[in-house]
Amino acid sequence: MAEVRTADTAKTTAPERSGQAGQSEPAEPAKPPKPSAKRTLKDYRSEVKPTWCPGCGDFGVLAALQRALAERNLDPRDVVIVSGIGCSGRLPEFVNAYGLHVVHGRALPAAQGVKAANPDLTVIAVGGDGDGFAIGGGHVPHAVRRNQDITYIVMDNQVYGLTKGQPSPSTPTGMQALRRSVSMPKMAPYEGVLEGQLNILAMVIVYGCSFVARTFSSQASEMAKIIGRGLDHPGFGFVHAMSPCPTFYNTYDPWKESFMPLPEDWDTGDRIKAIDMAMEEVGDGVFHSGVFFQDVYRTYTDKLQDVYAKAYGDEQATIDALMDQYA
Amino acid sequence: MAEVRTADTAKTTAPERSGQAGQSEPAEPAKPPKPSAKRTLKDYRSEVKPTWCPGCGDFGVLAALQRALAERNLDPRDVVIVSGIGCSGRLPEFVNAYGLHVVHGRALPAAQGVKAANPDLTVIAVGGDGDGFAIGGGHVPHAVRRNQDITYIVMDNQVYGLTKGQPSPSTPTGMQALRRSVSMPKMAPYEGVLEGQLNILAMVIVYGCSFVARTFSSQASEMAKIIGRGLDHPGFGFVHAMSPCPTFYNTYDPWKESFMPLPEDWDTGDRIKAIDMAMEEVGDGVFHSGVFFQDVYRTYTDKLQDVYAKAYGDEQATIDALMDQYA
Amino acid sequence: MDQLDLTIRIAGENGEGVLTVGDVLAEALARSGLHIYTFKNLPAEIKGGASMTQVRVQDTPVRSPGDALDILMVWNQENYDIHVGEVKPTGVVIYDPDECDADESLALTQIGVPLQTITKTVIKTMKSKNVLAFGILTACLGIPFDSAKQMVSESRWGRRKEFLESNINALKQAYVYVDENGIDLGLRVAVERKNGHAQLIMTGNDALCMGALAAGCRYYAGYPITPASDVMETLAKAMPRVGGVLMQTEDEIAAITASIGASFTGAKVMTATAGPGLSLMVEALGLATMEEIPLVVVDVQRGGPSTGMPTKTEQSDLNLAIHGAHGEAPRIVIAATNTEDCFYTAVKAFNLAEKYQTPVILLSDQHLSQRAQVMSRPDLSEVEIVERKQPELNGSVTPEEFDRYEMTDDYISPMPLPGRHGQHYVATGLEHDEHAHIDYSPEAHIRMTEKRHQKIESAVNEPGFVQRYGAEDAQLGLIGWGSSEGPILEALDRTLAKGYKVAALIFKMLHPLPEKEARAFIESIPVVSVVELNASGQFANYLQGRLAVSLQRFNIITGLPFKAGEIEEYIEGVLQYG
Amino acid sequence: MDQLDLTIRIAGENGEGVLTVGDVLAEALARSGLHIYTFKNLPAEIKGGASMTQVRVQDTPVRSPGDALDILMVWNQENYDIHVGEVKPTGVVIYDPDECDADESLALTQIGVPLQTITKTVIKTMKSKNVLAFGILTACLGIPFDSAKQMVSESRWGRRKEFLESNINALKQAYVYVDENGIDLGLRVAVERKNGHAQLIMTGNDALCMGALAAGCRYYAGYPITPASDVMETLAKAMPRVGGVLMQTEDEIAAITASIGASFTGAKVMTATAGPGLSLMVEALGLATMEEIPLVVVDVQRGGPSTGMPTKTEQSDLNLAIHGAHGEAPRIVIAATNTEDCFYTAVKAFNLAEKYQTPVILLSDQHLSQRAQVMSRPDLSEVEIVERKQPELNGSVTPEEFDRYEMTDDYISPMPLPGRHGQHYVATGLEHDEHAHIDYSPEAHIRMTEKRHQKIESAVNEPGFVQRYGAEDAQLGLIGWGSSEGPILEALDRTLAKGYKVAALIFKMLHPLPEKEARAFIESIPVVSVVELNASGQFANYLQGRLAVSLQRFNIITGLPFKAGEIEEYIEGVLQYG
Ligand SMILES: Cc1ncc(C[n+]2csc(CCOP(=O)(O)OP(=O)(O)O)c2C)c(N)n1
Ligand SMILES: Cc1ncc(C[n+]2csc(CCOP(=O)(O)OP(=O)(O)O)c2C)c(N)n1
Ligand code: SF4
Ligand code: SF4
Ligand SMILES: [Mg+2]
Ligand SMILES: [Mg+2]
Repeated sequence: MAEVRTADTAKTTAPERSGQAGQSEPAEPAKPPKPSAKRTLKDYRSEVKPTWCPGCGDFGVLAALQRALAERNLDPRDVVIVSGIGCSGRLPEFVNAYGLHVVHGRALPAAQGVKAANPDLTVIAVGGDGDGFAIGGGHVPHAVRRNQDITYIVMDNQVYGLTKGQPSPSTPTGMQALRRSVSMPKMAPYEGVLEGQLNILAMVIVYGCSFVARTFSSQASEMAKIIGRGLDHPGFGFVHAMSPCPTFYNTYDPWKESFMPLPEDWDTGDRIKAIDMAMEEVGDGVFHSGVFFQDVYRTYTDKLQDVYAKAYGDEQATIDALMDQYA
Repeated sequence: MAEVRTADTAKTTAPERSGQAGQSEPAEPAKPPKPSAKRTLKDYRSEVKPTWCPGCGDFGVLAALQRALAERNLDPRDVVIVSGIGCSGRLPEFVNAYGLHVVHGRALPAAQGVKAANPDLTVIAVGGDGDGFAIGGGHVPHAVRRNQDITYIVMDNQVYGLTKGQPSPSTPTGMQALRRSVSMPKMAPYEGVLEGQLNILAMVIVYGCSFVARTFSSQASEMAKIIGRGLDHPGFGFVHAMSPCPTFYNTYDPWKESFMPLPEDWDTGDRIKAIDMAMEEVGDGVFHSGVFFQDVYRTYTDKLQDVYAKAYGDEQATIDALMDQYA
Repeated sequence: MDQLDLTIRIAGENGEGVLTVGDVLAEALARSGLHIYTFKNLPAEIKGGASMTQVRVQDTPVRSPGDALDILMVWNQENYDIHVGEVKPTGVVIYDPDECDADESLALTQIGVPLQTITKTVIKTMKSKNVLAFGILTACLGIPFDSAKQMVSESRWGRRKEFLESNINALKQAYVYVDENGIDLGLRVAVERKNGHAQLIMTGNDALCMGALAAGCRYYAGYPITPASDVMETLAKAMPRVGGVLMQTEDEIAAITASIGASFTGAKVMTATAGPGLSLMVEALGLATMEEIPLVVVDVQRGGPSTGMPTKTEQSDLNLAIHGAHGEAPRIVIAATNTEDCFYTAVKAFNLAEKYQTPVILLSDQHLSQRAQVMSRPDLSEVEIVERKQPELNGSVTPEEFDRYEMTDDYISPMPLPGRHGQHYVATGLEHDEHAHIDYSPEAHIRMTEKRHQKIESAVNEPGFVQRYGAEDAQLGLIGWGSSEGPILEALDRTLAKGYKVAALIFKMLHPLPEKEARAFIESIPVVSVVELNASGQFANYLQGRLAVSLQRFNIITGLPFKAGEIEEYIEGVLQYG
Repeated sequence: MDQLDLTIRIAGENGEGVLTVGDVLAEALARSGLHIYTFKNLPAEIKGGASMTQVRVQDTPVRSPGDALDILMVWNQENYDIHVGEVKPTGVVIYDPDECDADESLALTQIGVPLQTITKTVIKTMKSKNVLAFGILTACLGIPFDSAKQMVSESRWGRRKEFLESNINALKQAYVYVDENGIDLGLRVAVERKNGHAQLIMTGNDALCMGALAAGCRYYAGYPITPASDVMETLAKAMPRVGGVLMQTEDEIAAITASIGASFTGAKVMTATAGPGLSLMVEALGLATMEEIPLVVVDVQRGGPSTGMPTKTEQSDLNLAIHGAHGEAPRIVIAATNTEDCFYTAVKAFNLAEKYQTPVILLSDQHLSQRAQVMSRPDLSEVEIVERKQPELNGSVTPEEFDRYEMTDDYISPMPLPGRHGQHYVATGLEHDEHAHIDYSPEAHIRMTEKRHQKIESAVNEPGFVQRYGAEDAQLGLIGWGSSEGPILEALDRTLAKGYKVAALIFKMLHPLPEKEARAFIESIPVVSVVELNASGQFANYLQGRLAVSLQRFNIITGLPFKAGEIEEYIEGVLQYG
């Protein structure tokens, strides 16, 4: 049954300004992995078998994420994977960890709430190009502005998979779409997609994101590495995970050709160059993989420590004390 | 009373693929302005006196827009000004033209509907930084992608005026906000705004916008010129109209200092340079005014002509013909 | 001969082609002058999972998906196990003996046809397994080979000449197998290739699109969502052919506000969505009410709440459709009952929107939207189209003199259009006066609230939105709305035939509520029950709220449409024990 | 001496300072042991426009804004014209004769006080015009100069020492003027500076914030909107002081989904908004119902529909609060009645959310949220706080064995928290089974629909959400909800005193509906009328829908709160002619 106490004990007992909102009791002691054994990819496999089509790029992203988690030996209970709606949005179900599968387009706000309320958790947001840059596009700049320590993996197949093949904000404009697509003509049967194609990687850099990388689901170990670097990055990390949809927009062949690593001497500290590169590669018809940009700014959680220092110093105010201003 | 006819005459009689959706009858012949007289600013003044605070930057934007309209001698009946909610969103009320004052954040989608249904209209969307880049931020990239011939004027005061002084996505981060602001401490009383400041001008360029300019409400004739160029531009034009809110965030003094024109030899055709400039000026603490970038791409309306050519050629299909596929 | 009434189900792994067999069979039977009604039940995944398609065929219009099965064809064990319980005692199971074991203990006719093996060894083109299955079915139905051959040629299997030969071969093998194994179900379904022009085969969504275009819809903005996406997809093709504009927007909020923008200029506009999208549109719906802007919003209901069950059917968005708005924001809510009705109800939705200058929500549902039915081709010269009230052209009224929200006798005011009329005004979602100027005075708010309210209430007098059926001296009355009309009326006929005194009242207008008809029905019948596919009795509660009467309820929330048999049983239960 | 009951209104141009005069007067009277109740009516513009503030003062708790005015002070002609009609026959008008002409034909005591001129010529600091006006009022109330001086020193006018002298001078000039001109209204309001710690002066929004924090709220996400913004602003300051997190999000959809995310981890969360924001939150509200995530959403109602009348009050979001969701998504909807109740109802909102694992909508409104009232300081050791049901710590149940949505007796299942419990699971808005796995089977949908429904329905047994007042043998019963409690009860007392047999039933829980109490009340009284600030009778319709009874209605839609006198008149009208 629900527990009952009184309001004068409702004070958060969070130790030393952890910023953990309203968790008044300690966590269950973490179960260590079997003695001597580090966790493996299999430890992050859930009971649920993926329901994706055979050949879907999302299998690669799932495996890469599981591998990155295993390499970091994170306790599944400390990991929360948040997603919106889409084929890609089903990913949390297939991972042995906490998952929060919300409504279409709102993975980022939900992930921010999770992280804000408990900054000790490893928070990962995942979703599709439509989820993230059509209906959810308004949230991205603001998630970036808050720079919480969250990793956002966009599984970009340049199409709406779950709803069966409509164009997305990252679908190439015009006839190109027609050539490679099974279903795109349904929505754009005459001239292909009329709208411009968004350059989501460049956008995220301009928003001020502190970690921006691209990777391809067919390059499994590279992808695991990139996702891992995103997890390690202290701040909001964006991973542009290109992940083809063979059923509705089969881009495997062209993408295999157009993917290439960033130049060896790439300076991940130069934001302007990173934007230029992202803007220019479209014309050049290539996708670069690797970390485009990384810099460490203070996270939202860090800044909150300063706020707490000013707001209450050593000991939190009681509710009674707060009410004095109305006396 | 509502008029009644039958469905077999419901065919649009729009002449030569105008793309004017469902306007089956001709417009009332336009009333020419008084003989020999071009319209003046006053012709665009409505019965309603602006309700803004004395000294509000929005007065400058209103006058500049009215002047730009007058210079183009547009018939008020052919002009539609669309806005969302905010102090700035009240602007349409004060202009003698059609106006569509919608809900918060949705000026752009509404403006796109107006333009799509009747491309002969001059369509202007206006609104605040919060309206456009907080709640409405998700619509901007998509309005840009469609590249309809719409001019979008964002009246940026770096604050929420109408709701009395909360920070907006363009409010500077941290203590800076505190120094100049009357009300910002209400929302960020300890350390100022924790979130990063969005560079909305750079964002719009990265989205692929075909006309991007900045101007300052205190520089009235310059602003009228820039808005005019936006109106003349065939495609989606973005005007970043800096417009201080003396009541809640009085930025007149600092802005007067930091505004400067773009270099004389500025090449408006170089998108990458435009982005770099917009990104770098923040660090330099300046605002450049002028046209950052302009290029002419085919508009949505242009592309629709190709679609119509393929879809029906010379004569539109009848509904009966459409139903044949189900026979 | 008895009335023809066969319910045939084909079930297999999703993606294997069972759906195509069902589609082709349904179309072929429909083109042969018969009436069909399809019903599909798909898994949520794009590929894989058990999926089934069902065709009910009659020689008169079909009104519900069918109860128990006359013929079940299954391609594998999983589907055998799922479906075999639904076969009639007199029914037949056709199964693939190499893919599944039949349960010998069942008292059913079970016929093994090794579809997989025949395809592999005899036909040798795996793609033609569909056609083989089709042929087995047509042969079992007693359709002559030549007719079946014509069916295949005219189907999607005949479209690509290079495959036609192999497909005809597969068909032939089916007839050979049925013949050689002496399979005869005693059926002789009479088919005759009809010139299809008088009859159309459409889904609810198809019919709705055609109705919208016939009504003059020339702007559509939408965002994909199951099961409303095919409205947008159908219109993506059709709209440009009639010079209209279709935009796939970035979300549903953009879709509805873009539609409002387009309507502001005079275009007839529509957007279609399902529950989650309708939830997102609520704010803008209130705006359209406030600014008195015509607008048609189609909600293809699916299983809720939240993301719920996207591929299942339910009638559970009624509360939201009627009450989903902050403040007092009345709108018109109507519902379509069957495929043919989708066409006419779409036309009416536009007529209501234009006439009353208001948003109209048209409720459909997953089952209605996706099942195929045969309908008569609409005679467009008989379909009435209403245009919105506008100021006089060449009138001399200046903008200063003009009242956009003039208080007229019918509360409907002439609406000037940009580019067309000189009486420009600013439409605002803030409270305003007749002149469209912002006004928060009690007087303005009271007047405008009344205007918005009375205007909508008067729409209740529009004819054709409520219909009574059945016995005059009924002991039990059923109230239904939208797509449950078919199964209710079928159950009504069956129980009337058995001598029960029952009646039904079917609503196609939900808001404003046709109170007079509702009250008359309820007061004249001892027991009245509201039959709907939701848990809380949304329409029943709403009726009670408006009429202050007490009603019985019959609710099902399986995610599946009503079977006529379920309602029949309910009627018998109430009248025997009730 | 009679009971003290004075209604004082001060009206002038918005931005001129009339609001400050009202605020200081209200606070000063409250600190003097009196009860006050304020009421403001502001224009929508940030600056300019007629604005007024009103203080009603009594020596017992005040329940409504007051009917006609005892004292009206106006600073200019526009405000004289607007307000003079509301003065009691025995009332007094104080006007500035240099700024406006009094209508001599009125049978009122009208006193000219040249506020502007005195300020300019005698005080010479325009900023102190406020204090002059204040002094005129306190002098007229018969408050001794020394007491008034202490009031000014303790007010915002005393906070900055450099202005204090000029302000005290202005006060003195007021007393001099009143004295010299022999102004005496015969009032002798007894004031005594009380130690304020037992009494608090708060607005509804203030009290609501404190209640939320007392209940343990440690995460807030919100987006500014009138009249809910000050909830966020108050918490922006207070939340960090108790170690919580407050985020101003980019819109309301982000606010509610971020709150859901935070609650998923175990935090107690809240977001506050007004109608337009609530409309945008509808989709996510359904998600929280589906995933069974505790969440408090405050809706401060304002005049609707659409952007409507942001600075006016109305009770017109009830439909949306109860029915605003696609699919069947029940939630708890409660309403606060007065300032003090805002504190306790906020606590209860959290307790209900946590106990039932559900979203709770707490309805307030513009008037309730912004008026100031005196209340007793809550004794926090008496305030009960409920924590959500969680799995046992150190339990050995593995995630594979654990059922997040276990079917318990009370339909409420233990909820594991990330970082805390080893029983991780995936919360999903798709239909699921006990194990939180996606499941679209009829069985799972039926079970989970029942779970979500029954859980909420059982909350109707929570005590303290419905209360009956008045005569046992009433001839007329009034039903009210939320903030109309005060004026209804005041009208009840007045009419009871006159011998009318009336009773009232006040609801603070709207959904689930306390049906038993409602039915008992309605069945025991010949005429029952629902009193609410909306046009269509939203609560009346809903009651009728649930109870199938017929109810009378009394609705006002002026954008203003009920006056007790309006309800008194209604009661008398019904009982005399009804
Ligand atoms: C509010 C709302 N609108 C629409 C949908 C339907 N919908 C589900 S997923 C999706 C888009 C999927 O595309 P993407 O995000 O790219 O994911 P993918 O399936 O390609 O991985 C849409 C439109 C929905 N569930 N909710
Ligand atoms: C859905 C919704 N949320 C919130 C509001 C309240 N609101 C009105 S204007 C505004 C922001 C105003 O800021 P901005 O867009 O910068 O315009 P400004 O007033 O500064 O010109 C807000 C939050 C609203 N009207 N509707
Ligand atoms: S439809 Fe495309 S994205 Fe979805 S599961 Fe199949 S292959 Fe993957
Ligand atoms: S509040 Fe600010 S933005 Fe609004 S009218 Fe006043 S000065 Fe202008
Ligand atoms: Mg995608
Ligand atoms: Mg602003």
